[in-house]
Amino acid sequence: MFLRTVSRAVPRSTAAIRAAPTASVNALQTRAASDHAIPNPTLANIEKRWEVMPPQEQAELWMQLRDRMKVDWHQMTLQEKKAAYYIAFGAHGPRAQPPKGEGMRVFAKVLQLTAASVAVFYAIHAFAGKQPATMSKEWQEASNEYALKEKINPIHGISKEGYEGKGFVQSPPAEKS
Amino acid sequence: MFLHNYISKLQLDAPTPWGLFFQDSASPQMEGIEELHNNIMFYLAIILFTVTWMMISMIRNFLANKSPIAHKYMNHGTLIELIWTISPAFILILIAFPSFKLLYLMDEVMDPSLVVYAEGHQWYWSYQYPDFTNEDDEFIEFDSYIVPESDLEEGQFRMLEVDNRVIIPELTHTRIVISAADVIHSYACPSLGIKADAYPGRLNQASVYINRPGTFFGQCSEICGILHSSMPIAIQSVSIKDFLLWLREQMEG
Amino acid sequence: MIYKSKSNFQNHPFHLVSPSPWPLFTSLSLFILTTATVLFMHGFQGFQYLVALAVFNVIYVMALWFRDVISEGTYLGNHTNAVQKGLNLGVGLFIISEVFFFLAIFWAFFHSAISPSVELGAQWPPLGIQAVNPFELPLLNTILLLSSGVTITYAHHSLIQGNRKGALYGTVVTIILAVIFTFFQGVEYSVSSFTISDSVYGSCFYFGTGFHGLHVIIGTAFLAVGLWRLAAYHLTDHHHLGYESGILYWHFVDVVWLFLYISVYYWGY
Amino acid sequence: MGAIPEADPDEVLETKPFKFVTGYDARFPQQNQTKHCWQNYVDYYKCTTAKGEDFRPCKQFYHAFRSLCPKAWTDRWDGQREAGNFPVHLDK
Repeated sequence: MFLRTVSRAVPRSTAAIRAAPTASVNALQTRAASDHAIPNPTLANIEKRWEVMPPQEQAELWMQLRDRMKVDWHQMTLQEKKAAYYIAFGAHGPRAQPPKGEGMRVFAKVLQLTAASVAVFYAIHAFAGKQPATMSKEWQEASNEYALKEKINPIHGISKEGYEGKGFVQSPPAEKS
Repeated sequence: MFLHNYISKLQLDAPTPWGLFFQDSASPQMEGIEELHNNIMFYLAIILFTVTWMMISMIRNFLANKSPIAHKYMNHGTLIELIWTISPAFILILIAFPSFKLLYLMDEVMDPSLVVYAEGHQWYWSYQYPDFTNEDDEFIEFDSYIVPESDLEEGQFRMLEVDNRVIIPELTHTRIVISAADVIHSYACPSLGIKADAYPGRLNQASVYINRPGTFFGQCSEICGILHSSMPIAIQSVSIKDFLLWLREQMEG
Repeated sequence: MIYKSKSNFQNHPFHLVSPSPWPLFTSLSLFILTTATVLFMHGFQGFQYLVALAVFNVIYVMALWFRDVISEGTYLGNHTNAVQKGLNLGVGLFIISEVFFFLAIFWAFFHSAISPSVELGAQWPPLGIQAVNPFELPLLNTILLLSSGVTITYAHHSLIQGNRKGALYGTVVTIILAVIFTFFQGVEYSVSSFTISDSVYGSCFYFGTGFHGLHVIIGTAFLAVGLWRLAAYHLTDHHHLGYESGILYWHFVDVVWLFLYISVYYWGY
Repeated sequence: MGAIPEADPDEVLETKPFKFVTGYDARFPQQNQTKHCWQNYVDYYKCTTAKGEDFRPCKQFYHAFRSLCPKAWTDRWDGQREAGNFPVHLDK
């Protein structure tokens, strides 16, 4: 089973050789270099056609190009060079250009999920019990007096000389009930 | 000036709203910790700015359209590798040295004048003053429970007040011996710069020298069960005279 | 078509194993063995029978698996030089993992022994524990195990030099020494004055020596299989990987004993 | 409990220096003081077993363990000594 997965991962070009009836491990070595240029129509506009070609044709074309590349590269036609470059390094498969507006779509999705989590937070918050009695302005003002009496924070905080902050006060006055 | 005002707002013996910095220190240990913190923050700022600058300049200058040649065969440079290995090592030594110095200074309990034994329970602290005994050889021993929210007097701190505070004389070297009765707890007080785990069957000591009168709050700092958050620590430092008056009252009942 | 032609040749030296039920069966047998042993030790009624059944199961599956590996290695020729290299590496890594297993046991021992807690009276061995005298049975056992190391080395070199008789006798003597060692450990356990539940001393002692004893038994089985394959003409002077692995394992067990003898028996006495 | 009592202005208070024996012991320099407590407990009972209850130098061990050990620990060890299963021979 392991064997099959491996052979599937082998690049199509080698798979194509194996597909030949005389498949043998020596095929790669014995296949001759080709002196005959591939006709231009086969290669014309390859950038547009490559991705829609059936795999069998892709493999055949690529093997032809490989055989052409075994001879002196100066003999290759411009079309062949372009096609070989495109097939090897062109913007297809993993190198394909991202579709337009992908960044925006990612950003929008992130915003959407953030909004959903904020909504969930406030939904849960709506069911929370009431705040402790200490979270009121009156209590916190009493806390300031208490802190002064206990000499709390005498270096930078409320008990320091000339302190001008709010001390422990952070909440609105308690609602009269 | 701006920075000073800003820090004043942040720096907060008891936690205060939006308190992001340390609480005010009340012991030499805590002063040492603050100093070490500021020291390390200095290196941290340098590193942060250097690394950020390097990253930004790399991103700006080595874009594909600005620098189209990929240096495929330039994959190591001995000099720059030496520099970026040795210089962080030096920075780490500069951080480690004052850190170890402080660590060993804080560990030292040279010649304490009294011992306070603190024991963690699920979920309260109990204290013993074994050095002061009456004629029957009994010593002060009490439990210190949290004051529930419904029993708080107006202005008291929620989840921090206890019914019996630990009374420690100021300007006195005190050894706090810390242990636990059931599970692991941790005895901590930020403004005194102490935090020591309390293990059943083990005695840990911490040295305390409180340099001003005041009340200092702390909490159990090792998760110990469901009411881990409800076993606060309140330490009150008083003058020697007041301490002795308190002792006499405790001993005579 | 590709796969059909592929099946006619193999252009690499590796052994791609065929599907086998034994890993799953071994796992299940071992799972039942551990579960049954734990339940038995906690006093659940009747679980000794499940323990026995599970031990039988483990041995049975082991035998079947060994049979498959022997077919592949000896008769089908799947164990090429590259495969032997890989298996050797595997055995080496396995022994390293065993080293770390014993490292943990020694860590527990030294943690308790170097600074004994006040509950033990801050002494090692604790008051009331009569530690085994290292110069009696343990010394004899040390000599037995070290001698077995010598005899197995003799057997190995005989095999390499094509001396069949020497290899056979050397292995037989090694196995006899191993069995005597295990017997004496059993004697020592039955006459010792403390149990596994007598303080952390008993726990560390039986934890360390017990697992060593178990490894001695496993190593003996390992060598016994090697002996049988030697007798059955499976092994050649340059292809005897299972036998060699058994020897490596035996030396490992030997070294663990030396550390046990020095630290637990001698230093802890 | 907890509140600091008011001082009586008429009472003449005399503050004397106070200091207890359990200072620094170079055998136990670490944070872990378990054996500092333990060693003094064992030493005290070895001392009194050898020299008798009234031998005054033994007292320093007593003050030391009394100051360091939790009451619950010494109570348990006292029980073990009485039951004869204390894990140290105090007469050796």
